[in-house]
Amino acid sequence: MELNFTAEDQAFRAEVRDFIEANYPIELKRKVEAGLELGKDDYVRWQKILHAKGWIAPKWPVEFGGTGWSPTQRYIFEEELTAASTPRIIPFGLAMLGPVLMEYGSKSQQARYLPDILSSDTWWAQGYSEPGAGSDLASLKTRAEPQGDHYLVNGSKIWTTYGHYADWIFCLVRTSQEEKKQKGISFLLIDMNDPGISVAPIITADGKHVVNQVFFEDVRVPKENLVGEEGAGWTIAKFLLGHERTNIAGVAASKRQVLRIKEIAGREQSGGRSLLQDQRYRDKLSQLEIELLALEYTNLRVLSAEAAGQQIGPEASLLKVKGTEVQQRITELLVEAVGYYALPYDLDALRFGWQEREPIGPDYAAVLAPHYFDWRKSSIYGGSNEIQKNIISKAVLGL
Amino acid sequence: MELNFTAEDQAFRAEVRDFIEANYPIELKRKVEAGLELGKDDYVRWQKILHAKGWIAPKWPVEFGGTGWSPTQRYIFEEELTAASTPRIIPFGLAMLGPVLMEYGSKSQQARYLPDILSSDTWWAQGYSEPGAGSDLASLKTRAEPQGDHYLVNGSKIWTTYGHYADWIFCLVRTSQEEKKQKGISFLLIDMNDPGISVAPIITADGKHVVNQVFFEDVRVPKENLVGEEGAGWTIAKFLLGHERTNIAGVAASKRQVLRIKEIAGREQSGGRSLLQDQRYRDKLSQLEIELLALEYTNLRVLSAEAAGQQIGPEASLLKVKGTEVQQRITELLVEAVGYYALPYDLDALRFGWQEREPIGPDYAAVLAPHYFDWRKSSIYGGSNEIQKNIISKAVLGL
Amino acid sequence: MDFSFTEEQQMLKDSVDRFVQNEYDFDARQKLAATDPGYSEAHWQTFAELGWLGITFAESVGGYGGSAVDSAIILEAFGRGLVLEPFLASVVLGGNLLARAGSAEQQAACLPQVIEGQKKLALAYFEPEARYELSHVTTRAEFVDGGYLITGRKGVVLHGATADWLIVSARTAGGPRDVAGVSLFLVDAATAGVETRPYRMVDGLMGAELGLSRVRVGSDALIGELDLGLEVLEWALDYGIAGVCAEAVGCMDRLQELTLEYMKTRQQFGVALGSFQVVQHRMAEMFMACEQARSLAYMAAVKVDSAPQERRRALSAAKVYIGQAGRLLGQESVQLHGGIGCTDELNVPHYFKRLTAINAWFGDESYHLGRFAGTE
Amino acid sequence: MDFSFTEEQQMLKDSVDRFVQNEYDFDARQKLAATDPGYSEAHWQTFAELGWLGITFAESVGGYGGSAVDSAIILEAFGRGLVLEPFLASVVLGGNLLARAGSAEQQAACLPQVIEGQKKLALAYFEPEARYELSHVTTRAEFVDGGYLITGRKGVVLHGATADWLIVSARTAGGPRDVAGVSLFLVDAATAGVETRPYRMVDGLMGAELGLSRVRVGSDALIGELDLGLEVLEWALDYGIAGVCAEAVGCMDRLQELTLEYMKTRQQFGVALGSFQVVQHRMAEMFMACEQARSLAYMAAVKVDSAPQERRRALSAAKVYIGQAGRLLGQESVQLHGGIGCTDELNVPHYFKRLTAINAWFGDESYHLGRFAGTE
Repeated sequence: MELNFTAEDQAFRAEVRDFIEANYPIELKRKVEAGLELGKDDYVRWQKILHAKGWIAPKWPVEFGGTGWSPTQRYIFEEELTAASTPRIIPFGLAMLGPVLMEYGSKSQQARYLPDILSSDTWWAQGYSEPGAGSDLASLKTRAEPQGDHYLVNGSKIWTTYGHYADWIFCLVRTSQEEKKQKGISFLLIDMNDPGISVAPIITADGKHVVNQVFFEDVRVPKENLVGEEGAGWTIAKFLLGHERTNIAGVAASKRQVLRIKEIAGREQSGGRSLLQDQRYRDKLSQLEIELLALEYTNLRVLSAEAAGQQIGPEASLLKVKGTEVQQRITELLVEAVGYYALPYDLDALRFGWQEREPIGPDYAAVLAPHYFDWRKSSIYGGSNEIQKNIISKAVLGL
Repeated sequence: MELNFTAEDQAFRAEVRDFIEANYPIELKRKVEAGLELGKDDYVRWQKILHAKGWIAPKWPVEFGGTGWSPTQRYIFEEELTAASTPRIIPFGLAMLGPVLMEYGSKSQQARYLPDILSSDTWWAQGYSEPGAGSDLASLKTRAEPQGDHYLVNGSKIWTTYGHYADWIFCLVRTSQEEKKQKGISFLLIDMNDPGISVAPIITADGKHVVNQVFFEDVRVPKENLVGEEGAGWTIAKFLLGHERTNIAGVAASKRQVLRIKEIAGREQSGGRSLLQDQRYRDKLSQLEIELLALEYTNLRVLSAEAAGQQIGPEASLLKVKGTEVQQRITELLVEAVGYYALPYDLDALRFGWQEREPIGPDYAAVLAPHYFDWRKSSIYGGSNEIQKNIISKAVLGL
Repeated sequence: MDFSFTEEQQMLKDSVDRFVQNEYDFDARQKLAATDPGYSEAHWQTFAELGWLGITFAESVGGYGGSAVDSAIILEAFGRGLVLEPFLASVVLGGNLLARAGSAEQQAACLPQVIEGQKKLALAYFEPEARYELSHVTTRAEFVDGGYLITGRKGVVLHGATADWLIVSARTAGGPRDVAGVSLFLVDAATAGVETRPYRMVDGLMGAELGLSRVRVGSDALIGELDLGLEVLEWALDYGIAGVCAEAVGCMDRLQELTLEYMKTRQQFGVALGSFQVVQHRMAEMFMACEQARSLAYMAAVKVDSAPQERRRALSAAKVYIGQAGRLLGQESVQLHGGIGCTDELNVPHYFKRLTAINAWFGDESYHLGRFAGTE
Repeated sequence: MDFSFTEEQQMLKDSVDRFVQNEYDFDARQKLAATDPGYSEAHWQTFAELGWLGITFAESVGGYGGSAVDSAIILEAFGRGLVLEPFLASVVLGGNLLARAGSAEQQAACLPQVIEGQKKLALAYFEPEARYELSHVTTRAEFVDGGYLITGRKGVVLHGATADWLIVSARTAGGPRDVAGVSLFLVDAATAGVETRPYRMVDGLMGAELGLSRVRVGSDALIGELDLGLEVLEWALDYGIAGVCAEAVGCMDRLQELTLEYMKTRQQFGVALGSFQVVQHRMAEMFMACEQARSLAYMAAVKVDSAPQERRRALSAAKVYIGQAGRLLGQESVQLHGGIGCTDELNVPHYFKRLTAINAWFGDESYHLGRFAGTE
C-alpha cells in the first residue's frame, strides 16, 4: 500500500502544471474561477491548445492520437487541469463518440470523424433522452425508418447539452418496432445542418440556456451513418456508460470548490469575525471536507484497481452518487455563506460577471444561488442517483 | 386558534399534580428517574393507587369505570403523570383488551374480565407476533382447532412483553386454514396457567429480560373465551391499532428526557466548561428540542381535531414515526454526553442502580448505552416505521 | 387548546384561496414577475378592497384588529400561488412596526394610506457585511438643526424601490455593533439623497440596494424611542418570520400536491413512478415534514405577541424547522420530477427558489439555532 | 499510488481471516466474553506464535518491522469476528508507545515479552471528567528520593486489569489542563498502591478503573522526556484510532454481509425482504458508507507516521466518518433485522455495540470534527 505518488508521477505533474501555466489564457481562467458562462469559442480555444500539445485525448489509443499515459498519469493530468480552473473538456466527441467509433465504427467512419473530434473542428452533441423516456431510456420513441440508402428520422431528443453549438449529433433511434424494446435501437450519426432539424432552447432554473430540445421531422440520414449493426444501439449505449464515467466523482473540481468556499467564507463577516471562524459554519465545512476525503480515497482505490488491470464495474455508481452529493452540498454551503446576498438575481452578472457595473453585494455572490438551483440536475442526469442505487443493489449486492 | 390551556384545564392540571405529589411513593419515583428496572409489584402498586382514586382508565366509558374527561384533560393527565416520572400504565389490559371487550365482548366476558383489569388484579399479556410473522402479521400460524366445547391451541407467540408476569394472554390465532389468510384469524383469551403453556425468556440487547416467547402445546381453551365471532380476529386487531395509539408520540416523556439531558450535560465537563455550554453539543440538543416542538404541536393539532369530534386516522403514523425518531435521538445524545463512561456495563447497576457500591463513572451513566441499544426496538414494534410510511403513502397520499 | 380557525378566519382563507386560484395561475405569475414593478398594482388594489392590507391593524387607523394568525392565513394562501405583491414588506414588516412603535401622528399619517393601498412601506434594516446581526448598523443619523441627517447604505431591501416610505435603522449612538444606539426613522422615499437600485431576486420578488446621502428628516421622523430601536425592529422581524413560515407552508403544501400528482401520472418502466416504494417513502417523509412545519407555523403566529424570550424561542424554532423542511421539500420535488424539474418553465423549481429565499430572510437555520439556544 | 497489499500482507490477512473463521464463531466468542479474563489466553499464545503480537515492532526487539497497515490488516479481520483479546491495548497502544518513546532498556525489558505473549501492556491515559481532552491530567507524579510517587485515578483503562505493565500519564508540572507538564511512566501492575477494578464493557471487552496511591517507581520508569509526554501519547492514540477504524471496517463489512443474507432469505408478505426497493436503497447506502469507510481506514493507517498536522487531519477525518458510518450500519442492520435484531442471542446487535463503543474511544465525532478543523 503506497498512497503517495512516485517521483516520476511528481515530475509528470510538474510538467503538466508548467504547460498549463504557460499556455492557459488568463481571461479564460478568470471566467472559470468566477463561475461565469463559457461560450463555444472559449471551449474550442482551450481544446485546441491541448490538441496542439497532443494532450487532448489521453484515454485514446496512441495510434488514434492518444498520449499513452498510465491511469495515474491521466488522473494527475485531470487533477492539474481542474486545479488550474481550465474549462472542462466537452465530452461528447472526445470522451463518448470517439471510443464508440474506435470500438464499433467502420474504418471509413473512423477516418472521417476522428480527426475533427481530435482537433475540435467538429462539435458533437448527444441525442439520448426523450421527453417520454427519462431514466427509462429503452422506451425511446424517435424512429429511423430504413428507406433505400437512407433512414427517415422523426422524433425528438431532449436535454441536449450545447445542441445549439453542435455540428453533428449521435443519436439512439428506433429502427425496428417489433422486437424487445432494447433490440430495436440503433446508433446513428446525424448532421445538424440536415433539413428537418430544429433546435429549441430550454431555459433551466438558473435562467441560462445550455440544454435544448432537438426536433427531427422527416430528416434523411444516409445509411453509412449507422454505427455498428442495426439494433446494436443498446449495446453501444451500455459500452458508453463505462466511458462516460471517467472522472465521474469530480474530486478535483470539488477540491477546488472547497478552496473557493474557504476564500469566500474567509471574506464574509459573521458576528465580528470571518464566517470561516464561525464554528457552526466551520463544522459543516469540515463535514463536507471529510466526505470529500472519503470520496477521494475511494476514487483512488478504484483508480489503483484499474491501474492493476481490473475492470471498473458498478463501483462507478458509488462515485456518481457520492460525487454529486458532495458537489450539491458545496453549492448549498456557498449559498449559505453569502446570506442575504444570495438573493439578488442578475442574468448578465451570472453569465458575464459584473464587468463595469458595481456589483450588488460581493462580486462573487451573483452566481451562487443559480448554481445551487442548476446543480440539482447532477443527481438526475447520467443515470439518476436512484438508478445508481438500483444498480448497486442489483449488481453489487445481488438483491 | 387558541394554543393556551383554559383556566379550567389549568385547575385540572393542578388537581392532578397535587394528587400525584401526595400519593406517588418516592422510592418508585427515584427508580423511574434513574431509568432502573420496575418489577411487577412496582407497576401494580402505582396502578392500584390510581385505581383507588378512580383515575386508572380515563379513556373508558364512565359506566365501566372511566373518568369522563375531555381529550384535553386526558392529555393533561398523561403529561402530568409523565412529568412526575410515574411508571407507565401497562397497556395490555387497560388500553388494549378493555376497549376490545367493551366493543366486541359478550356481557358475561365484560363482567368477568373488566373489573380485574381495572383493579390491576389480573396481568394481561398480548399474543400477536410470531417468529415467522413480524410486520406481516396476517401470516401468523398459531392454530386453534375447534374441538367440541374448546379449542386446541398449538403454536408460539414471540416478543411477549412481561409474559412472565402475566395471568392471562389475549391472542390472535388461526381457527381456519382455508380462507383468505386474514379471515381465518380469531381473538382468543387464554389463561396462562393452563397446562401446555410455557414461557421462555428472551434477553434483549441491553441484557434485560422483559420480553418472552410463549409456547402453546395442545392447550385446551374453552370456546367461551372467544371474543366476537370466529374469524373476527383481524377486525379486532385493526380496531385495536387505533386504541394502541393513545399517546403514541410520547411527547411528555421526551420532554422529561430532554430535561434529563440538560441535567446530565450540565454536569459533564468538556474543555473546562459544561458540555451543555459546548456549542457543538448544544446545537444537537437544540435541533432535537426543535424536532420535539414540531412533534408536540402536531400532537396538539391531532388532539384538537379529536376534541372537535374528528376521527384520528393515519396521522397516528406520523406521530409514531416522528415520536420514535425523537426518542431514539434522545438516547443517542445521552450516550454521547457521558463519553467514555458510556462503556462500562454492569447488569446490576442497570437494573437496580449502584446502591451501596461505588459507581463506575457518574452514577447516571450505567443505564445510558443499554437504553440506547434497547430503544432501537421502538421503530420496530407496534408496526415498524417502514410499515407506518407505507400506511401514510397509501392512506394519506393515495400512492 | 384549539387549532381551528374562527368563522371569520375561515372566510378570509377561502377568499384568499379563491383569489390565488383564479388570478394567480403560474403563467400569469411569471408574466407579472417580468414586468417593471414586478407585481400587479391592480391586484394590490384588490387586496386593499378585500381588506387584506388592513387585517392586522387597529380599527382606529382603519384596520380590522386581526392578529398574526390572520396575516399567516393570508400568507399561507399566497405561498401556494407564489404571490409577488409586497404584502410582507408593506403590511407585515413596515405596517406592523409602525403600528407598534410609531407615534399617533405617524400612524395617522401613514397607516390609512397603507391599508387603502395608496402608499407602501418598506423596511430597510440590513447592511452589507451585517449578515444576520441586527446590531450591525453603520448607517448614521446625526442630529442637526432640529432634525436628522442620515447617511449610509442598506442592502436587500424587500420591495424597497416601489415603497413610498422607508423605515430605516440608523445609529444615533455607540459603535458599529452596539446593541444600544440604534434608532428607527420614517423616511419619505422621495427625499433628496435617497437612492434606490432595484433588482429582481432569485424567487422573482423585487429587492433594492439603498443609498442614503445626508438625507434630511425632521425630528418627528423618529419612530419610537431614540437609541432603543433594536427591540422593536427584532419584534417586527419576528413578525416577518411568522409570515414567511406561513408562506413557506403554503409553498410546501403546493409542492407536495404537484409532486404527488406527477408521481401518480408519470410513467417509467411501464408503471407510475408513485408505485415505487422508494418514491412512496420519500413522499411520506415530505408529508410528515410539511405537516410538522405547519404545526410550527401556527405556533409561530400565535407566539408573535408573547414575552420576548418565549417569542424568540418559538420563532427561531419555527424558522429552523421550516428552513430544513423547505429544503427537503424543494430538493426532493425537483429530484422526483427529474429533468423537467430543473427547467424555468415548470412551476416546481420556482417554489424551491422561494423556499430557498425564505431560508435566507431574517436569519438562516444556523443563526436561529444559535438564537434558540440563547433563550434558555 | 497503490492500494494493494504486498504478498506478505495478503498472507497475513489470510491467516487472520482463517483464525477468525475457525476459532471465533459467535457462540464461542460469547462464551469467552463471559469468562473471567474476558478472552482466551490460549488464543493469545496463538497470536504470539503466529507473530501477530510483534508485527509492528523492530526486528531488534524481536518484532517483524511492519507498519500500521499491517496491524490494520489484523484488526480488520478481528473486527469481523468481534475478537476479544487485548491486541489493541497491549500491542497497538502500549507496545507502540513504548517502541516509539521508551528507552532502549525499557524496550529490551518489555517488548520481547509482549511480543512473545508472556506479558501485556495497557495504557492508562483517561481520567474521570477529562472527556476527550488529553491535557486534562490531575494524576500527579512527585519526584522524591530519586524516583516518583504517583497518585491519582484513571478511568476506563482498556484491559487494564489483566495487564502486567501500565503506562500511566501523570502531571510532573503545571496545572490540571496545561499541555506541558505531562509525563508518561511505565508502572509494574504489581507495585504497591496500584488498585484496579475490572469490569465488562457494553461490547464485551474488559475495562478497569485504576487507583494509584503513592505508587513508587524508579526514575527509569519515565518514558521519553519529562513533561513532554503529551505529544507521544497523542501519537499512540492516533495509532489506536487507525486500529479501531480498521476494526470498525471489519465489523461493518460483516454486518453488511449478515444483513444482506437475512434480506435475501427472510420472507414477509410472501416475498424476500430484499425485494422491497426501500430495503434495496438502504442496503446500497450501507454499502457505500462501508466502502468509503474502508478507504479512509486505509488512509488512516498510512498516515499514522506522517507529520503531526497531516496525521491529525487524516486520523480525525477517518474517525468522524467511521463513527457516522458505524452508526448507520449498526442502526440500519438492527432495524432491517426487526425484533430479532434487538436480542442478545443474535450477533448483529453485538457488532452494533462494538461500533458504538469504537465511536466513544479516543474522541467521538464532535471531538474529531473540532480537531480536524484545527489542523488548517
